[in-house]
Amino acid sequence: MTDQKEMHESQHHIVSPVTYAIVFGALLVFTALTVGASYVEMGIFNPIAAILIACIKAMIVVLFFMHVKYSSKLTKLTVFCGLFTFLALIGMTLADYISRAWGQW
Amino acid sequence: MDHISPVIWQFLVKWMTNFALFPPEASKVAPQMDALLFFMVLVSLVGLTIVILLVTSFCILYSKERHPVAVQIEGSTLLEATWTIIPLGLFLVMFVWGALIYFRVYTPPANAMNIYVVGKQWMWKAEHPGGQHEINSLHIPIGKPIQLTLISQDVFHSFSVPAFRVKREAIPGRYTSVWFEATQTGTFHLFCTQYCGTNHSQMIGDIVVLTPEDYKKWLAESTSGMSLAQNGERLFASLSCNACHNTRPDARGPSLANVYGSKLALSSGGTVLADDAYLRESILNPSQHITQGYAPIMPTYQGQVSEEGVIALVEYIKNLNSNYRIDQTLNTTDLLPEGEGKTAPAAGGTTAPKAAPQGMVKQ
Amino acid sequence: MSATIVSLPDQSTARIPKVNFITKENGLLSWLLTGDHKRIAILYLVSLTFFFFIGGALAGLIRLELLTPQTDLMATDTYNKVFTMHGVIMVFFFLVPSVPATLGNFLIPLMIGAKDLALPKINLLSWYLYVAGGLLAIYTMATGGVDTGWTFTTPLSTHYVNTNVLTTGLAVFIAGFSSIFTGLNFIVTIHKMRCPGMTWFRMPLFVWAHYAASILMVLGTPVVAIAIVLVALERTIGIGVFDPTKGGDPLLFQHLFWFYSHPAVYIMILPGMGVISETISTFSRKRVFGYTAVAFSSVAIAVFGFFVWAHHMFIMGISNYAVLVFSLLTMLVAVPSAIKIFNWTFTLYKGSITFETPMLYTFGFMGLFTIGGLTGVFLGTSGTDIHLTETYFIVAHFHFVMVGGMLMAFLAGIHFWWPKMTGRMYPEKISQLAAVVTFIGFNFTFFPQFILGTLGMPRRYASYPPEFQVLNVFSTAGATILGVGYLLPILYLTWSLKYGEIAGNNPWQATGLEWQTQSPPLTENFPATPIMDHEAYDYEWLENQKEKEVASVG
Amino acid sequence: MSDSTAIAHSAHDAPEHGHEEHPAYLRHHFENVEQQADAAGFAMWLFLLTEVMFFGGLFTAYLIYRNWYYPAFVAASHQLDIFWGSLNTLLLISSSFTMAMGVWCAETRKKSGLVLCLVLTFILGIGFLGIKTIEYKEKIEKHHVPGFHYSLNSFLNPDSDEAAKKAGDQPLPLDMARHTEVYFSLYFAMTGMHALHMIIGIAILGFMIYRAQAGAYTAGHVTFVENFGLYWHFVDIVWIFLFPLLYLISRHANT
Repeated sequence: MTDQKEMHESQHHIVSPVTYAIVFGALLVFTALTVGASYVEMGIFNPIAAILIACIKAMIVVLFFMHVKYSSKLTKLTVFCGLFTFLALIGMTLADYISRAWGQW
Repeated sequence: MDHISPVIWQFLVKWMTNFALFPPEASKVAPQMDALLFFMVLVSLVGLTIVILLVTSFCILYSKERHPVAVQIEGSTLLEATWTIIPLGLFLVMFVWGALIYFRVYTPPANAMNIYVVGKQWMWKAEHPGGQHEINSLHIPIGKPIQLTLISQDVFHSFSVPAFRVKREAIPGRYTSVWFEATQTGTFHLFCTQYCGTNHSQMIGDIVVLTPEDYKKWLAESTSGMSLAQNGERLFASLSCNACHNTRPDARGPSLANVYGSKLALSSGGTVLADDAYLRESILNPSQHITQGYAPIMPTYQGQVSEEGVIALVEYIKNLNSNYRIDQTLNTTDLLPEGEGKTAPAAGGTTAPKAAPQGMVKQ
Repeated sequence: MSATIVSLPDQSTARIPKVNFITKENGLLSWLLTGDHKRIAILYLVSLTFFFFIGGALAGLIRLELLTPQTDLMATDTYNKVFTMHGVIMVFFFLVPSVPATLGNFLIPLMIGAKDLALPKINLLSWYLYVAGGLLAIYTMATGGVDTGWTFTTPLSTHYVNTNVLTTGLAVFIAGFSSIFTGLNFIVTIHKMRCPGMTWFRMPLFVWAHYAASILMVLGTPVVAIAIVLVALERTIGIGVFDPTKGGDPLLFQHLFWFYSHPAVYIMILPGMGVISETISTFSRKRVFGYTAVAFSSVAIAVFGFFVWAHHMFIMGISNYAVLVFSLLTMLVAVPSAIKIFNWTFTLYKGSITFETPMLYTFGFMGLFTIGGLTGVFLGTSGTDIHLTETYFIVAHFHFVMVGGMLMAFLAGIHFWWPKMTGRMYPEKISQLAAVVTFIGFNFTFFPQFILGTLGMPRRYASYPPEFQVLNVFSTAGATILGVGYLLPILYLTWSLKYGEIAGNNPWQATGLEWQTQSPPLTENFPATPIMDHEAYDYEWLENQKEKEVASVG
Repeated sequence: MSDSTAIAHSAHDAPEHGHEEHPAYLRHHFENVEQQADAAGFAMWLFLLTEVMFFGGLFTAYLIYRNWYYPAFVAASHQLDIFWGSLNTLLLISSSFTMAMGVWCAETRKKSGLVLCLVLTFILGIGFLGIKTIEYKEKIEKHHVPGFHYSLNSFLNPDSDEAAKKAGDQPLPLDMARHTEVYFSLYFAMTGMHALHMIIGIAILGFMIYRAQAGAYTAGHVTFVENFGLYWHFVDIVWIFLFPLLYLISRHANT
């Protein structure tokens, strides 16, 4: 089936060092940005900005350093599954904690 | 007769006379829950019968002797849909019905009589508002909604009364509650059903449901002389809570009169309903529950007051309709043990604060 | 009952193939350092049986103690340790690895036409982890035991017991990694090692079920691992994450614990369902009714299985809204199981049914799992859960699903594939007897417990009010019968290793690829890479093959 | 009843896998090198999935308690030095970069480049752990390790504590101050688990450097390097989240 094809699709795409360097640079910039942002008083947006930047950083590491951009659908699906279950764990647990305070029981 | 050994005979007699198949329905919610239970048993029996009938009849009709060559069938979307949708529908009915009962069991009516229950390894301690203490038993009147406010001093326990069909975990660090209204007099089992350590199976007791007259008698017999609120009052004074929570113009803490059940504005923004849980939390973790306009100076009483003490304080504050009693505690170190009622007369609100002896007030 | 599909080679001339995975190498080391999935499966089978009998002996002690209302056989403390160890050993060292690690290990590569699992060394490592964990658990038991219950509920496990929580936790942690590696290996194998022509929808349903279970193993187990690590830290240095006096929330532990331990029951039951799909098809000579529905219901159980964990906590003070959500999702997860039951039933329709031992166990499974599943709905419904949870009702429900379901399926599978694993048949008559005895004993043991639960008898009680005694005596009596039912297979299966009839390649005339090679198989499984040129459970293809064979011989 | 004809029959139609030249590293049960590499890579990803869930439990705990005890988290996070944190982030990102370059070197069969990259990664990893040790040591000295010796001094009397003073902390009420212990529990659990992964990674790196010098990874078989790269990048990603969560997002008192 598709797996045979997938296997060939995932045939080594060698990412060039230039890409790596650009990614490295971007990571450094984002690190500086997140540290800088933490010194600015933004209220509720402080954590949002920090998490957002962390997500972007993680995404480019996954896409380029970990080659997911060039990998098979299966790898992409795997990453997605992990993310999904991770969010399920956090989201469903927090749902309990958040709604505990609702209403009067 | 001769062939049956006496031991077995004894067993048989014992079995016949002491053999339960279904628990008594002794509370208002019990018949409702049993209705759902019977519905589910019915659905299960029908489902099981269908499966068993189908399997047996197929086994007979299509055994190799009768039916030597199998007919290959791929499947049937219609049938798949049938046995997806019908069970789903039945399960959803159970879900809705069950949720209704769940909310009924855990939503006490406003007029319920509140009894505090503290679970600890390995006993249940009940604190009645009138000051009666009980261990491993609970006396309640028939026909009156009873709310239990549960807390555990150590590990998870679970307060289970099968005859009432209610059960609630007593968890450390937080109040939980459950309510019931007994409809039968008698003595019923109380179990701890959450495994809680070595003597888990000895953490049992009796729920004694009494007629109103018997209940009154029992209340009078087992009084400890002071109501729970009075215990709280004494504790309130001995912990010098009144040093701040008083009615003087320079009081550092908010007035506690009529605070129970009101919506409080917090200094962190937002409002909160002052219920039992809130009162408990603000005694033990005050800094997260500062009323608007007050400084976070209240010390924590975590580790200084037992759960029973907290309960007494909560009960005291709950019944505080005015600051009269608080001001009274400022005036005298000698509390009246023969205090007349649970709460102070409402007239206290107008009483001007009297000069407090400075020695009483710490800091 | 006389009709049978068994066709054995002529016993006077038949021989077990000289070269097979068992005879290929000799000596203990060749087993202990093997990478062969079949040998590892045998290693698992032997060690699992060992742990099963320890767990079973503990269960016997529990039932003996409960014969009388008083605590007369052992002190409450001992009783607590006994049921804790029974739970720990049975759940983590028997049920979770039972079908996947033995039958799954043995059969998945054979069924999909691969030479081995994708990661043979990891497979061996996972067996070593399993044994290390198991021995640690036994060591724990020998040096004083542990009395937290298999759920390690905080703060009991962190602050209020002084038994061997740490070593038991470590044992479970290690066993968890064993299970992760097994699951990971299966997923990779199923994705990457299928033989030419073996598309997803030509795979046997056994493989689908294992695929679903493996997903749960890989994604669920690490969460319980971190929960156990936090418990260990709490016990040793007193970090406050689960300690209410330090501001932690003990319920968080239960969230993390049940995030794994609820999916874990699907890890236990899904592979069993896989076995049932195989046996019911083979013994009714028919393709499984609604193949795709059964396959997808496995995956549906795996996916929904992740979203229902808090139904273990309905009365524990979680938010009532969360109760609603989790109760609703629990209802959804019940549906795929119902789908499976009905599809198996209709597989019988217009089949040509015979009643060999695996089929008897299969019928046992279907009946008992139906009861177990339906009573699960009683507990998933938030209202009735209040009354029934934490009582013997839940004990009975769990055992109906796990012992009545999973163990029946395990025994069905062991009998079904015994000829493939050993090359010899088990004795048919006595094994049919064992199946019937097990079924009767099981019902005697666990059905009274439903009534006990409805009466309100709490679980984990060493003593109980005297009016519950009758039912408890029934239960203990039944357990005795059940014990005989489990001892019998051990005896006659061991006997059959030497004296059983030679089975030949395909005694059941089954269609799976595993039956198209010799028994016991070669180390490389197949003489040459097979090609799957037909659908799963294609009995016409099998007939054609036989005709061709006859023709070519003639 | 001889061996099933299905096998014998099908063997003829099988693609001619058997006639290809088999490299030594191809294990017997795989058809070809791609299948082997694919399977190993996929297995590594699945393993990383379990790691994600492993840390998932800790992140859940962190989020819950941060919402419950925000002032304690603010005060406690002031005890962490952003300088060290940023420097560590820098080191780890750099090591990720050198690791990625190492994978590239292996793929393009540059032996000395690979060894250099691996050694750099190794050094950067050690550097990270070194800084972590400095940070841990400070915590131990201040009695900020949860447990029996935990001290609330920095939070009850912020003036006595340099870091707290610098951040302009107000004294926390006792009950809230006690909850800083939860923060440090999570801090040590999370960074400790992360450091454990680093230590395992560094140990494997050491082994890889030894093997790379022998030219083991520059002969076309790069699976091991690639998979280790995935692991190393994953550890990097964990830190990418830990850094803002523990060091940055709780700097300001009023959220």
